[in-house]
Amino acid sequence: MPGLEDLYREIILDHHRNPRNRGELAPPASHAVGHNPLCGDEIDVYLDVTDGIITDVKVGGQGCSISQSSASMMSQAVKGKPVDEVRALVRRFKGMMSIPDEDGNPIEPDPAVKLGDLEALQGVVKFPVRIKCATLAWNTLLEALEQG
Amino acid sequence: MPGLEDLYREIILDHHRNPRNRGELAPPASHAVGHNPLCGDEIDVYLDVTDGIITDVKVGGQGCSISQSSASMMSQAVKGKPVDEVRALVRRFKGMMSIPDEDGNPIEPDPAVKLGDLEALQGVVKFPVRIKCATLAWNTLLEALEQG
Amino acid sequence: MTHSSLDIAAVKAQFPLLQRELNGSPLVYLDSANTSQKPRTVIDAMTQFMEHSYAPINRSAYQLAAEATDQFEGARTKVRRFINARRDHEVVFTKNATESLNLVAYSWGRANLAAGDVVVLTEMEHHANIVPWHMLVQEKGIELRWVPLTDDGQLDLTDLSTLLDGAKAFSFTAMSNVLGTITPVQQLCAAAHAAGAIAIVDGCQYVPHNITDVQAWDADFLAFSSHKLCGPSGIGVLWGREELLDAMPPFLGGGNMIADVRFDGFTTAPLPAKFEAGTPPITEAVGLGAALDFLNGLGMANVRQHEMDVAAYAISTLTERFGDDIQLHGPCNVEVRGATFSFAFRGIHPHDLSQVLDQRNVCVRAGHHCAKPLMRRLGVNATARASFYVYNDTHDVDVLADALDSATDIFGF
Amino acid sequence: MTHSSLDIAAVKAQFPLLQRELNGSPLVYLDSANTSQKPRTVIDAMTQFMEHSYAPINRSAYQLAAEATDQFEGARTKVRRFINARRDHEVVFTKNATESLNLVAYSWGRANLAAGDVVVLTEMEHHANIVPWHMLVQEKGIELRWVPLTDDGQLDLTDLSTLLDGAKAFSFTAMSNVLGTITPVQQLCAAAHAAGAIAIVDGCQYVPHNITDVQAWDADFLAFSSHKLCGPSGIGVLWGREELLDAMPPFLGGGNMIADVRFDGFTTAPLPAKFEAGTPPITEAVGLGAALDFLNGLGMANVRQHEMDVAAYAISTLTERFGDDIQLHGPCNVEVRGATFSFAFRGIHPHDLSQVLDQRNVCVRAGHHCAKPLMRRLGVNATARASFYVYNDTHDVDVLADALDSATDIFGF
Ligand SMILES: Cc1ncc(COP(=O)(O)O)c(C=O)c1O
Ligand SMILES: Cc1ncc(COP(=O)(O)O)c(C=O)c1O
Repeated sequence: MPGLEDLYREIILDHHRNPRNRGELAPPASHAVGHNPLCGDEIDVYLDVTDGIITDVKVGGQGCSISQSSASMMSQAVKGKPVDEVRALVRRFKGMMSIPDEDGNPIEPDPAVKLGDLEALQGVVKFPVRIKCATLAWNTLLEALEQG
Repeated sequence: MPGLEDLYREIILDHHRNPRNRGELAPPASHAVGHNPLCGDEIDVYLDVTDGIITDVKVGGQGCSISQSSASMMSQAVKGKPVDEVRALVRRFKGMMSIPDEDGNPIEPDPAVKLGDLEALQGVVKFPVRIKCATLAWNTLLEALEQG
Repeated sequence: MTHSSLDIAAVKAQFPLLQRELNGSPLVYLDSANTSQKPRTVIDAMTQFMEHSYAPINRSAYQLAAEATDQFEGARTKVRRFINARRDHEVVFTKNATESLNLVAYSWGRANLAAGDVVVLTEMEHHANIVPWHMLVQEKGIELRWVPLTDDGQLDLTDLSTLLDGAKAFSFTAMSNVLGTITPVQQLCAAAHAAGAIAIVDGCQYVPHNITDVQAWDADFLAFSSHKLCGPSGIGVLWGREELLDAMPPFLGGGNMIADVRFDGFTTAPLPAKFEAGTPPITEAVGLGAALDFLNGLGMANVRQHEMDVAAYAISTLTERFGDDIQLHGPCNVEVRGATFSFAFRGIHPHDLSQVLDQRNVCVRAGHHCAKPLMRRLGVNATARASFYVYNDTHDVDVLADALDSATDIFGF
Repeated sequence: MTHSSLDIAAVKAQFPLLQRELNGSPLVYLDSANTSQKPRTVIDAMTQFMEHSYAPINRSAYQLAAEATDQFEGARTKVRRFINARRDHEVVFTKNATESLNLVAYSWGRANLAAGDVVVLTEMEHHANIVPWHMLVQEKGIELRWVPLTDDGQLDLTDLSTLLDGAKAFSFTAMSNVLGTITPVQQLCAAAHAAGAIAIVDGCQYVPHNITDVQAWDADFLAFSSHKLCGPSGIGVLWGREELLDAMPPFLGGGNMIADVRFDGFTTAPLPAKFEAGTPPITEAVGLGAALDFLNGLGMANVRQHEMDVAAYAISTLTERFGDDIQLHGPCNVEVRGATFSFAFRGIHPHDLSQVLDQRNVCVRAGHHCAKPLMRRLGVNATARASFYVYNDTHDVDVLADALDSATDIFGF
């Protein structure tokens, strides 16, 4: 079994303790709620999208350290970014989480897309049950984008 | 495994080859149809009951040697008998077939009730799957009596 | 006699139960259309799993549970590959094929059928593909139409397009459990779609014996059971096209199938969980996976070839030995039939016949085979049925024939 | 510490999986409320059956099939005795408790409930006893009422008669899978009947741990699963009062549940076949029978006593060691609770907690435990849950406590 230090990196615990971009955005901001049916965690993602740019993002809800820190890092990573770039980032992140693409094939990492701090979540892949925790915020982000 | 000669006694094969009281009775005779869901056999029992006496009985339907001969012997045994006696006979016959009573207790043989030829069906108990064949006519008889 | 590429003695040796002797002679198990025996590898996979890896799946986060979940979901992938479906989550585990077909009737049926809507069945369906539709007749007032049979027990497709005209669903077996007939599934799916109906395939008898390809068929649903293909009892499969499954309301409600439950309502989980309420047959899924590995090891093309050989041998042996004394139902052309034979023999009632065969340790089924409408169509109450599988060979046909002969001694009248 | 009459080391030795070491240390399995491990005798009974006696049941006439049928029906008798039901045919085999409860909701519910009719549940129900009723709310417009909880997680019965006023059914758990609370089943059944409602008992968590007597309870239905009482996955039980089952329409349609099928309709078979469509979980029934034998061998009174001892030890150990840092949900009086504990610990999310405990091979569940309405009532998203069974002892409580301590090292903030 891989050690817990692979999972609970310091930067993750930091985002867990001090989550960034917590809060809500009022309509017309788009809003999606994601559920992790395994553990009952819920995440709210609020987005302001103007001219194809995510101008603001807020995160609400409750969850474990992995889902909370992933959501916090996600919010930092997407704020101010064009939607296209964000979609590429989601893809890259899912690839890191060993999630296959639509056709069930592995996602090749696109070197143009930078993960930055998000690399710290790499260790989650060794704990397959926690992958759903790490991706919850990202799937909810995609849903919020659909509405935008 | 018990030998087949225990099951297929000569008298059984005789009733199978030459079934007694085959046919139908017109209304107001009572009529019931019994199904053996295991093998698809069907038996029709027609009864004329007057003043508590089974004055006539006819048997229709199709089935294996055991169900047919049991029906044939049944028809002989009940014709002309008072309904009370017939009910006692059914009970005695079910007891011989190791079928428990309403409360799940074994049925003690009542020495006052004579089985006669029906004793030939005794061997069926050794072939539990065939018990349903042997009792089909008798259960159908009870149903026909309910209607009477 | 056979040119099969399977070494049947070696295959048979892998089935512990078939090593059993009853009253001093070996068992000739000819009731696989009813349920099949289990190879060593399936029994061992289940035992191993219960001894080493049993745990809740999809619910708990600890390593043991993750391992168990991997094995359970691994079985789903094996099923998906075995029937060449596109997505793992199109594969729903049920308790048996009967539940699979009821799921379609309850969930798809209730959402899509109203009074007067037509569902087309065939005259050779198993009760599992009849009664759920009868219930919708009672409840909703739908109309059933029946594809008739030719005299040699194939589907009579002459009026198919008329029957399908205006139909919403066509639900049919890929192989008859009574006649052995293999139906032209691809053609039937195309006909259904041309009429605007969905195509529901009962694969209970087909999947264990043939290469299955739901995409080549262009089917919409496929139902089958594990216990007929060397796998354990207690688990079945419903495969369905993603778009259809996604659009359907849930069937059984409870744990695992929900995204959220409140005091005032609930929302459903994504596929396949949406249709898998409660604790699934965990060990059984692992056993089913092992059964598919076993069959893949033999090669389904070899299995089919072997059964065609046995079927051809059975037809020639039985007709040569008994002539008009035996009546085999179903087609004689082994290209359109499997190795399942219903027959009538010298006027002896099937129940009596199976009793006498049992005396020789030959296990055949006697009865209506859960196909009473078909029995009525054939004009009989019951038939005897001998069905052959990967562990049977032409020698078993000879044993059956010898045993049949002995029946005449008792009932020779 | 304990005065149990069970020798737990000897009991544990009978569970192969619990002999397993993961990463060099033994497994402490505290997730039996989710699903239990299987003793040697259950695994062996299933293996033996598949190797020697597997055959179709209730369908074929040969000796092998008769033997298999005897074992299958023998399991039904064992279930009947275990819950002290009157008749074997009141015992229906399903795939799990979830199907059992859905069967009641679909069949009894559809025949007996109309718009505005009231069904009463409790706030501590499992989704399996909520969602099927929600479906009837959607479909029929019935009304649900909820028995509230006291602060220590028992049912608050103050307004019970008002809640039950005019109700048609009262469906409640005999023991909460989250709180461990044992409910006063006999009293609840009486209250239901006094109001003219039927009483449906979810026995999933109760039956594995206590002496069950449906006649003493005067219940109408009881649902439970095999996999939580040392038996295999893939089989559950619905017990119902004969008069009710007899009067209900069928649920799943197919083979075995019919008396006759025609092109234009069908009639149903007598109990229990009427509710057992298709090939049942045959091997699983045999395994369930072996599990009941195993539990009877221990003695259910001893099982209950042992779990009261463990529960008492757990309560005192955890509260003494952790004081306000641990919050145990559910009652403290072991007379009204089993050995299932949900808890919150030092603000650490349950998912993280179970991950850390897993590092020490302590298997606990983290999540909503399929009881989201209850989670909302408790004001949490999730809890960690440790549940103890016949193979756990007070030492396992100590290991849990040590492992909890280690969690603080990581999340100590
Ligand atoms: C109280 C209760 N009811 C119902 C269920 C559902 O049981 P199953 O998942 O075996 O259908 C469970 C277990 O998950 C339970 O604990
Ligand atoms: C053609 C066909 N359909 C459906 C079934 C029902 O399968 P099960 O009893 O496994 O649900 C069977 C087997 O009994 C079958 O042969």
